[in-house]
Amino acid sequence: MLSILFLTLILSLFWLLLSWQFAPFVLGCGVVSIALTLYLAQRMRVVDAESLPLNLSARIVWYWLWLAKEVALSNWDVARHIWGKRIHINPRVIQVKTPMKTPFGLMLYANSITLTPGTVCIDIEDGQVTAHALTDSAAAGLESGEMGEKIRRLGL
Amino acid sequence: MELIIDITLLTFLGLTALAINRIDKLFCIIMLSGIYSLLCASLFVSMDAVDVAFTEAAVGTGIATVLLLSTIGATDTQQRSAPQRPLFALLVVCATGAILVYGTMDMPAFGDPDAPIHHHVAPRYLEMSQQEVGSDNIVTSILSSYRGFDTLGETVVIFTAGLSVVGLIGFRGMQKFGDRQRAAGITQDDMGKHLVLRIVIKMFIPLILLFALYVQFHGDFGPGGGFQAGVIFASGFIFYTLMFGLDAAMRVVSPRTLSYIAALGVLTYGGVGITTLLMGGNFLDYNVLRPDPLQGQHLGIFLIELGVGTTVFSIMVLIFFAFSSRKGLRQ
Amino acid sequence: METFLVLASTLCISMGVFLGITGAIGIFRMPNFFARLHAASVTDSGCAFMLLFGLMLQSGFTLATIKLCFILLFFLISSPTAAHALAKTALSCGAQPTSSPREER
Amino acid sequence: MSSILELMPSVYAGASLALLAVMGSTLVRAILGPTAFDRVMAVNMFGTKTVLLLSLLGFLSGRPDFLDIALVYALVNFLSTIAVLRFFEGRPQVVKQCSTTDVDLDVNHDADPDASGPTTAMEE
Repeated sequence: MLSILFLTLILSLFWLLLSWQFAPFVLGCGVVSIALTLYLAQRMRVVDAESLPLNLSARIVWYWLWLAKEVALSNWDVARHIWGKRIHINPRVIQVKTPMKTPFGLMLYANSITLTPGTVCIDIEDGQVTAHALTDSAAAGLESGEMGEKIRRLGL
Repeated sequence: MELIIDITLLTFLGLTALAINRIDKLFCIIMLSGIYSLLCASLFVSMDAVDVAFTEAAVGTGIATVLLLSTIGATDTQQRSAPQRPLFALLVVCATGAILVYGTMDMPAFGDPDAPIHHHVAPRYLEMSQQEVGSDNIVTSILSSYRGFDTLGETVVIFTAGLSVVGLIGFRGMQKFGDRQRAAGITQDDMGKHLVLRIVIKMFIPLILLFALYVQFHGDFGPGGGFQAGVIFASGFIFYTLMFGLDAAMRVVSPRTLSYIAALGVLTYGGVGITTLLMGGNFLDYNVLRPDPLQGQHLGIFLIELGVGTTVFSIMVLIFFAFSSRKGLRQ
Repeated sequence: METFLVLASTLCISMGVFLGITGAIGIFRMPNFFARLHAASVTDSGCAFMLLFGLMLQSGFTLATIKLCFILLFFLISSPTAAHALAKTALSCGAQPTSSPREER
Repeated sequence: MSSILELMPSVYAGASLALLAVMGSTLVRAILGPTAFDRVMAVNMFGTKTVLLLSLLGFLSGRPDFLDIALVYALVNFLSTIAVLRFFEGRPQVVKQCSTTDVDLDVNHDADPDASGPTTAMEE
């Protein structure tokens, strides 16, 4: 039930920001559209806690900022390797333990890993993430487990 | 500046077409045709045909690739080599091409203000559509009001195409549950396997559906309308089918319901025309729908766009269902 | 203020373009599919972010900025998902993740 | 004051040209392959670059309503990627058929009994 309310809020926001028309007719269309979307989403059973994390706190903003810094650093790292005279890479597959339990947390972790150049998440299961690392430093950064720890502290 | 961009895009387009011609791996050709569509959309945008670009974007980005993939899934991934050197065909193509190029020499230059096309009905559309139809987007007012009859024809064409595909391919061989699962390439433990994909698609589906409806209802104000909305809405369903399987998708909306919706769309369009006839106007003359002609136009366009959107959506999903159920037949 | 905005967005856009070109070179210099995936990831994350951010600075508080925000948001979710799915399928279909630079090409 | 703002269109134009160059190299990668996955990656990257190019073109011509098109791509672009992956899933044989080289593919011929799939069923 809470998930549906949350989704309704998100959809209303999405509609208003996209359309930015406040004529009653257009708003009416919006209400009908949101109702139809909710009905179909409900029928498809895509509204649940794993895709709509209700316990998401505002602290995720800090995580995003930290992630942006990480992404920038690793972008620089990979760019240096690409522009370098000879390519010194050491590609390999590594496995790291994942501290978080919720599916959304796992998704966030996997996508954060992939978003950071130099590491690509290949598989993620309950306790273990398999990732492909391009360089030694990227692998070391992932193996330190800092990212996973940060997500776990968000309560995900 | 824009000229350089256009020329570059056109060069890429030519390169892609050449590569598609030379390669006999069908999969590779599908990938390249995806790129071809992306290039077309960019080219349309850069030449200011935003509504066309929108359609190309909606169709080319997902549905075309998915349908082509289903096709090679049901047939073969390798092109059979031609039995003989088709010299005659080459000759015909070259001759036709030469004639076409010769024909374009007589055509006015791109954007020439003296071109015949700018002196026939275009000035009236440009100058009067605001007062006669009242829509901000002239393309919408041309498509659905001035040329409402043509658009009705196009909608019927799509409807017929859907009927033909279902008639030819149909949903045969789909009796057993397991068959259907395999048909979509889905096995039982799939749901647990793709955690990231599953969650992201679950997040995206409502947004895609709502975005499609936004496009549907904002054709008056910007690029968009029934065609684009229908295709994007169908993309949402295709996402769902790819993730959760054909069977689950058919449980959400069955092929039978879809065919009713498709017919309903065409009937809505035609019905508006009949209503205007009965109310004393011409066929699809929306002015008579309401006392105020502008409001009548608005209502008429709204209704027929709705008809187009529902038809396009349901036919797209029907065709996709038919194609992906076909996959299982060969096993 | 305007000067600052123009300079900042120019800087962001050129940064993004630089990263885009880096990725484009990367997908040629990298030895195998998985390594190329990292190069593509540079363009997906860095290039898209910087470019769209530069455009946002230019458009200010308008609807365009909101739409750019949406584009960026969907990007940051969908492109790693696609890359992840690609890597997963490639590995399960037998692509070699560790071949050394000299083995091919 | 107006002079520095007039700089922006040339920045957009320059960025568009650079993006076109990137798109060109991606196109070459898509044509060359060598593996099917390289092609999928190239198409995905091409889509990303198209979104960026469309946004830039919208600003270049001063009509940000182009952004709706970019938004469609941002939402739906990875549909084709996922369709391809669904197509390949559990069928290494098909991947091999779809690649122009098997240098970095190590397909085990009898690893997967289901690998024959619909494609080989056609071979009579």
